[in-house]
Amino acid sequence: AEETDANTLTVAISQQVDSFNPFTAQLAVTTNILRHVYDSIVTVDPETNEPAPSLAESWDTSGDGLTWTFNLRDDVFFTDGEQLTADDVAWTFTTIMENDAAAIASGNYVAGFEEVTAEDDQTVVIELDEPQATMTALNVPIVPRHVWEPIVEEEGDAFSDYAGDDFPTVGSGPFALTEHSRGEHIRLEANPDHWRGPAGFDELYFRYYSEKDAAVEALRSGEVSFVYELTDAQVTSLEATDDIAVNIADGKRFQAFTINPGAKTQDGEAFGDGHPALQDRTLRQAIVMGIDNEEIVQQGANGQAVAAGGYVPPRYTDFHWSPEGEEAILDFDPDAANEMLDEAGYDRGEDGVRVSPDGDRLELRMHVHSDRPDNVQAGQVIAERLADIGIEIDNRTVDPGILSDALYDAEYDLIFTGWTVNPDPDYVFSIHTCDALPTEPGTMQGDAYFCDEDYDELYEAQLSEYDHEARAEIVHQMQEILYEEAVVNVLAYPNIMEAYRTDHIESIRLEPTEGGNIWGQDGYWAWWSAQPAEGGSDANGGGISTGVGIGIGVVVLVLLAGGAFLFFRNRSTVEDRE
Amino acid sequence: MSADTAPRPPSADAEARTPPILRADSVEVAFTAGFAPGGGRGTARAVDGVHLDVAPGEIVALVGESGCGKTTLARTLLGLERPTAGRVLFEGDPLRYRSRDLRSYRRRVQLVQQDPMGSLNPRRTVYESVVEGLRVHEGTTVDELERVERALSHAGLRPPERFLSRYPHELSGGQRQRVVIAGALILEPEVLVADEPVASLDASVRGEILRLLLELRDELGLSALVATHDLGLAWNIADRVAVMYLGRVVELGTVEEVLSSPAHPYTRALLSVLPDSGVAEGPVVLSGEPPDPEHVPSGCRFHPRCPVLASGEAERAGVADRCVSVDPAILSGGAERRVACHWAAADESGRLPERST
Amino acid sequence: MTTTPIEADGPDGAGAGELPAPAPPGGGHRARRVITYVFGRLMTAVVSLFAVIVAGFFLFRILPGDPVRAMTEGREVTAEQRAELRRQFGLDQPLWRQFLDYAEGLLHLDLGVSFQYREPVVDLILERLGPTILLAGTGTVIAALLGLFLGSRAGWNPGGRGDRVNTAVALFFWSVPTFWLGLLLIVLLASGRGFMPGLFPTGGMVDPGLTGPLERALSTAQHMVLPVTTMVAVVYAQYLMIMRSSLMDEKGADYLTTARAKGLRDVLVRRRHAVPNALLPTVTLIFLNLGQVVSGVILVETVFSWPGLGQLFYSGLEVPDLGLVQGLFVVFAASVILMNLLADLVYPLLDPRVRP
Amino acid sequence: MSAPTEPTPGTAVSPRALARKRRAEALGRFARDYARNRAGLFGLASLLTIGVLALTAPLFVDQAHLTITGAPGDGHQPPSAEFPLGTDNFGRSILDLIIWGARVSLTVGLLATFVSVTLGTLAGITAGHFGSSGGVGGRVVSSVIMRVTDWFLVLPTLVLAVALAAVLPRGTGTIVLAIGLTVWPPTARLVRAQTLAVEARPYVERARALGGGHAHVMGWHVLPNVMPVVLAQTTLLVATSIIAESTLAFLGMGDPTTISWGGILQAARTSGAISAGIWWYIVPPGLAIAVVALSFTLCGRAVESVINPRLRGGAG
Amino acid sequence: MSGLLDVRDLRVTYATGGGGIPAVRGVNLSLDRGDTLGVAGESGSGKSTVALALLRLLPSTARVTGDVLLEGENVLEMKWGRLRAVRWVGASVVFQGAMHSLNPVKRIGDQVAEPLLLHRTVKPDRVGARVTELLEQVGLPASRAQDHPHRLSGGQRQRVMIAMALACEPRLIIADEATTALDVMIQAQILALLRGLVEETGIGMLMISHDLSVLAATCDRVAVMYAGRIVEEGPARDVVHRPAHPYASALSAAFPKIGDPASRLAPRGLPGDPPDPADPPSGCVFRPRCAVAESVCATVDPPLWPVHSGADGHADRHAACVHVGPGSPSKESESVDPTGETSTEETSR
Ligand SMILES: Nc1ncnc2c1ncn2[C@@H]1O[C@H](COP(=O)(O)OP(=O)(O)OP(=O)(O)O)[C@@H](O)[C@H]1O
Ligand SMILES: Nc1ncnc2c1ncn2[C@@H]1O[C@H](COP(=O)(O)OP(=O)(O)OP(=O)(O)O)[C@@H](O)[C@H]1O
Ligand SMILES: [Mg+2]
Ligand SMILES: [Mg+2]
Repeated sequence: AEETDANTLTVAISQQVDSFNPFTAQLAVTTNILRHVYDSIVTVDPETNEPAPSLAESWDTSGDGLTWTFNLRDDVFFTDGEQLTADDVAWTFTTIMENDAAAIASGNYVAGFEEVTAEDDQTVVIELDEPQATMTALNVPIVPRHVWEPIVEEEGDAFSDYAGDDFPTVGSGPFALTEHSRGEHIRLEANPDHWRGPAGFDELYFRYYSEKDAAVEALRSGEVSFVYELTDAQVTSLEATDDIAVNIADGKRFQAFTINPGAKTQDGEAFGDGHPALQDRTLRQAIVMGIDNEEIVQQGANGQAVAAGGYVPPRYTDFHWSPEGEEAILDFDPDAANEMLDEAGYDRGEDGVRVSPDGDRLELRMHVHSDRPDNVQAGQVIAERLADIGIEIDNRTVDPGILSDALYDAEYDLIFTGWTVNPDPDYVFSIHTCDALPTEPGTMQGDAYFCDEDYDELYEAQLSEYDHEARAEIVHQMQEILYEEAVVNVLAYPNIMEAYRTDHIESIRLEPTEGGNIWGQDGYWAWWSAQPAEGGSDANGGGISTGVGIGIGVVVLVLLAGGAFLFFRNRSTVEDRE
Repeated sequence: MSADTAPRPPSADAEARTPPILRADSVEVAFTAGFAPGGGRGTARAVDGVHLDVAPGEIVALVGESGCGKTTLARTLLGLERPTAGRVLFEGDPLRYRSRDLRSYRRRVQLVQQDPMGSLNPRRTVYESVVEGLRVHEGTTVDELERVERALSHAGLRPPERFLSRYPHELSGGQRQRVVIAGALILEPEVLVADEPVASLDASVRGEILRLLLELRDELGLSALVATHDLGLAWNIADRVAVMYLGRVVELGTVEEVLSSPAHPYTRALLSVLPDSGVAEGPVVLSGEPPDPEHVPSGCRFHPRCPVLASGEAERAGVADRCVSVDPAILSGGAERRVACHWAAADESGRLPERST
Repeated sequence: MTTTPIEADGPDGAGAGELPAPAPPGGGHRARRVITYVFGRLMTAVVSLFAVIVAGFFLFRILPGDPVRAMTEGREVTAEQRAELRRQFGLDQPLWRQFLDYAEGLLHLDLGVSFQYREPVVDLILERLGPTILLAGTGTVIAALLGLFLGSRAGWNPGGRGDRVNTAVALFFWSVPTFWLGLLLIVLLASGRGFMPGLFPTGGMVDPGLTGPLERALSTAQHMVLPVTTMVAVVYAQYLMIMRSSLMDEKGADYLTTARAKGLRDVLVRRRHAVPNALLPTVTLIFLNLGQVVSGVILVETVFSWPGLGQLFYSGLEVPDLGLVQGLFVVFAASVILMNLLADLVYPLLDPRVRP
Repeated sequence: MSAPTEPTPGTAVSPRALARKRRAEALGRFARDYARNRAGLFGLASLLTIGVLALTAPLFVDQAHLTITGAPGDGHQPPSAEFPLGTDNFGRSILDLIIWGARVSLTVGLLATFVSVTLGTLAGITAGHFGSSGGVGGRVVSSVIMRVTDWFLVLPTLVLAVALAAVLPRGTGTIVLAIGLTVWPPTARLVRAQTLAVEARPYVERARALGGGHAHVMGWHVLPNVMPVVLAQTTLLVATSIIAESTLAFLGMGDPTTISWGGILQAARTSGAISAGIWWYIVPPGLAIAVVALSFTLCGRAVESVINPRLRGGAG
Repeated sequence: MSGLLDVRDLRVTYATGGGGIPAVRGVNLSLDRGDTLGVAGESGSGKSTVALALLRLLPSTARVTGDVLLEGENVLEMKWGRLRAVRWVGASVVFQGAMHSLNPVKRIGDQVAEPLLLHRTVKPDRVGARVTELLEQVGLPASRAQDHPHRLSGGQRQRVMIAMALACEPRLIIADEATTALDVMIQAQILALLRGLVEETGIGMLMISHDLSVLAATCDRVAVMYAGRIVEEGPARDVVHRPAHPYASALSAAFPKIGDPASRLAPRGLPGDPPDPADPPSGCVFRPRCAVAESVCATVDPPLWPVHSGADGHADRHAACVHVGPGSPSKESESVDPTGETSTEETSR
């Protein structure tokens, strides 16, 4: 039923749109889409995963690392024909810095900014308060000032509620947003004049499916061309399906559980009700040794994950660290763990559960997100395994809200967590500094009440270390500390599983090329590079046209109704006598 | 308005000999009909000032056409309805409406309802329905079964075993009526208030039941108030008759007096329409709208339909004006013959109570 | 969860009980009585609504979890960003203050702002109301018609083959979870696997990219088939059961013999005489269900990605988006109250015996 | 048809023994009548089978096989001789899971139904009784109960259940409460309507004229007459409750670590079994719920036909 | 046999869980145009069953045999379509308990109009006028057509039923206890109305009542039923005032006569229990309660014998009692069929 001969690519999404205001949109789906509408000054190289030029052709740093100069391309035009200049970049950053309402989405990138100025049309200078290692990962959408300035002024305080729904949007990216039907679909049209060259598809549709199984069925029927966040069962079955290609990418996410080491505020005031014995590192280490990450991968993720060691997923080869040989003191070894505990005076009680030297029974609460199947399953495995080393787990698989309350009130012993790691891992490390501890109970920035001076020093050092290799080395050391302290314990890196129709999409670029993913790239490579398959990508490819469908439906209904009617008709003539 | 509100029995010594066991003392019952919140649609004066006595061992028939308030009066006597004015006296004491008092009162005074179809719980067997009163007052007793069987055979359901485990829908209308009667008699009440107890029975069965009532009266001294529109029933068993019209007793006296020589035009009309009444003038079918307790006519409440007034006879007797404008006094309830009619009073003044001026 | 069957009584139960004695015609106060009646019902409705608003507000405040934390979970946000969000949503205010603000907003028909969509809840709801009414309305009407139709047949001849088959089928569908049935239907009829062609779309309301009104209408119709089927299958049993029992009660009525004696065919006896009477108890049920459809289609809408209020609620619940969820709560409750009010007002028109 | 009590000639029995005997006889009669209803027997048999299987599950289901680490098979194995209903994503036997899950599902279904039917019946009868015959005080009681009922009726059931489930500590008890406390209002309304109708019958007035108090009227007359409604409601609510459990799980309010039919369905759903075509994971739990619900309905019908004198002796 | 109604050997058996109940056991009736036939009898003797059987309105549990000839056509063998055409046009019924016989949610006018439209008795545009005419005929203002039944009093509803019964100008009206529930005043009005109708239009009327005085005053002939049989049949006045059958005389004697000193404070009933229809006594079913029973009554189930009464000796009266039979009770007559019982058991359909 498609009328235009435009090439259309349809993606099944499962998240609703919060806002298309690039200053406030936070949800993954919207930031992902906005990435195709607005360029950022730097991007990620799909081959190497390294920072790569985008709006900025090149950049320089001053010696102290506090002044950054970005040189912009001169061939970038917004879709309304205006040229993108340094002024637009400076205005965008400045607005985020100065306007609280505009800082909701990207405020973290400008936290250390002192000032942003447009030196000339093609040069932007950013002054920093302190060194900031994320300067080459400034994933901030650059908006046209001439469009947004009036909006910001007009909306004032209400700017955060501005939905950015004046379509088509004006941006410099490879696509323009042209339609949004809430809860149904989002339409993007290719920007034919994009400086990188036009995208392969003329139109992108993001169709909303609130039920993942329905989305997979839609892929089967050809209603959509791409589905992400698949389960292993779905992958197995889709792999065997014609015209469908499955992409299993290295995970960006780590799945972890943290152990309450005794929650404290920044002033050192203890709060919460974590099990006191957990302040003992030996116990924490024994717990980690009692858990087989490999088994979690097999049972919890049905093999679709990689067992973890360090903190950063292996996909980021430079920053990834994994305990090898001597370092691997916490590998799965229940015997050793038992031995350690015996030595440390954790004697088994009559029921086989150990008691701490202080006389506390080792019955530990474990909070698990009930809405994350992989966590639920991993939680069950952990509970069963820890029984082997004499620790009883009270498995509390709960609503995320309850879990989050338990975490912030420090009323937990073991709790699940997990982060998606960006190419620049700064943020996920920042949350374990002592600064992330709560100023008063309930205000924690991080997720583990972890505080270690050595770690903090290393963190500061990596921030100002602009040499990539040196920085990676520091990052490795930080991971080793995290590993040994056994407060933050990474279990696995779940694979990213997605599938697309090969009869719709001829080719598509992964990021990174090896083991990379399609959905949720840090750049816009996938949809920009996707090429339509020969024979067209009719959205109804696998199905039957609307008319026929309705026809069949009506016929079936009429038959059913008629059958029922006749059935009763017969009877009622018999029964007529009464 | 009325000089006669406090009943003053003319023959006090007759009263003293047999003080009434049950007495309605200027009872009024009004219903505020309508269900809309806050919105009534007028008041139906179903019983509008009735004095009535039932002496021990006496059977009083309450006759009148449909809707005149017989059932309402009967229910009021049992305390099922609270009078809006006046009171009910039992053995000279006013009826109290606390649950405990009502309970012991109802141990001794029983009601037989008008509608035998509805008076039995369709999910209870005959046995359960009859034993209900016993259970309420005495709990489970050992001789329950015998008492139920005795009550059933009394009521003419013989042999009783044939009926014990039947459900109401397995009975004929007459049988149901008799089960209800058995249920009332099992408590061996002193007073029976029966509302159309034999309406749905054919003549032969009806006779049986009436005989039973007379027997009980003779053997146990049962008193009864029987509400009915069947004048024959009054003739068959009642000592006295009270004729009701639109919430008032309009004529009162012994059965012979009232039925043989009716004084009130309404009573006359009632008797005249009986198919084989043999009334010389032929049946007097009353015309006009049926009486409506929400709109009680002024003056004599019967005057809009009164054949005596219509025929001009009242005019001739010189009471026509009074008929239209003056409400005859409420009759007192004693054993005397009384009529609430201006015309009859003018005609045979001796029979009438003191009139209001 | 499916709604439970209701055989509600008429206004104040008057429909079920014995009725007051007939009033003679020509009551001059009739108009006033009607007004008093309507006014009384309105007042009750307003009081209920108020109670619901208060309940709704506090009910969701006691839900565990912090919406701002939940919204920013897994994202790289700073404490300032969180504080800003909290300030924007008014969550930094004391509870009573929040309630007063909320209540004041309600007076201007302002249900507050959705946390995740950052749009006035009223706008969001209005946007989704149409699709929900379309889906739920169609479903309820079909379910009611089907249920009443089959129920009247089953109840006319209880214990017969038609009765047994029909009630068993209806109860089977009543007993299966909505999402289970919905997903099975998708797999069987929409995905085009095996030899079955994909007859219907797997979700959504209209194919994207269609512009012509006719095209869109057809596409919507096609999209509606599966969700409506699911909804109907799951709920029609209660109409069937109620109609059935109500008709069984009515079956012995004397006026039916009158109708037969007049020479009416059996079908007409049922249709013209028995059903109108048996319908009375079901009317309140239908209205009550109509009120609940708005909230009752959460599952269907979620499974079939139908852009309606149910789906909105589901998405709001995940966050939890307090503004949205409590706004929807008020709307859901209000729709039930409204429909109950309508039922109260319509009932007397249908049953002459309870006219004020 | 036998008389309710055969007199025991000669022996003097205490009233209590008599009452007990009569009750036993009534029960026996009930059982005999019930036994004549084929469909009812079938329903009862299937319920009993499921119930017994659930109760004795620990005897033949190895609990270790129900743990993830102790799963006996490979993930997603289709039905085979070893696993008659195949395996789930961990390799646990789905048949075992279903049998084990019956424990929680039946508990939830029965208890929640019990809670809501009891609440609804009590509220309905009280409101109906005092509304029609309680005098001013009674009418106040009645209208208070009805307002509360209306209020609950107006609240979206699901929403309320979700809120309750979220606030109370997780567990089967919470689910029971969340369901039981939210689905009773329709029952209350229904029962009240019926009570009002019954209260208007002359036999209630007769009971009062006989001296019976509130308890007598409610227990002896109203209760038996609202039983059909209550029964019908009960049979429908069993299904509703079991489904509600899975619906709560669907909305993320359940406890995914509990093995219940709803939980299995939900696990199947989250593991993508439906679109992966793993029908043996998704179909059996759904059917199990339907079978229990249908069995209850059959039993309910049979009980109704036994206690309703008009349906007695009719077609079995 | 060209009478309006001719019922021959009508038998009705209700099937119940505990076996069949023979409610009607061989009833013969005949009625001519312009005649009124009264049926009296004990409660439960099968009067209503006969009335309903005439138009095949009995529930499906009832088994009916015999012939019901309505204007020569056998109702029991009619096709359904033909039967429906006959209903209300050939014969109409005023049911026992008119209160419940009207549909509570339909307007009076519509209910009266329904058979008119259905049988196309009058042109559709004349229906309104005809309804008005009918209502006025029974003394109701035309404006009442707009009312629902609950706004009418019992007497008024009864009159609506009668108006409805007259709608299609049927040849026969069956009035089943049309006045029992009413008080004497309304009863008198309705009886007057019915009598007038029969006289004016010459229709036939079958009137069922347990009030003998009503029957005596209204009917030409009266039949008395006992336990599913007609036990006496003859001119109304004779049957009521000089009954020949012992049951009829018991019934008549039990009927109270106001002013009759004999019945004053002495209600008369009929001792004994009515027979169990499922297990009737042998011989004459009335025997156990009969004051004049003889030994022969235990064996002979007497048919209707002619009773010679009055001077002319013309046998227009019949009674089913050995005492009225010709000659000695023990002598069998050729017209007696003592084995009449056996045919009850057989089923013909
Ligand atoms: N609960 C009530 N509410 C309103 N009006 C009532 C109520 N009960 C009775 N009435 C009215 O009171 C009047 C008297 O009714 P009641 O039942 O006492 O008459 P009755 O003499 O027993 O009539 P019947 O012979 O028909 O039984 C009637 O007009 C009736 O409509
Ligand atoms: N549906 C039925 N099922 C079984 N038995 C029935 C049924 N209807 C009537 N009977 C029985 O048939 C017999 C005749 O009933 P019928 O209604 O004809 O009596 P009737 O003479 O009209 O009595 P009444 O004077 O009370 O109206 C009764 O014994 C009754 O119990
Ligand atoms: Mg009465
Ligand atoms: Mg009859």
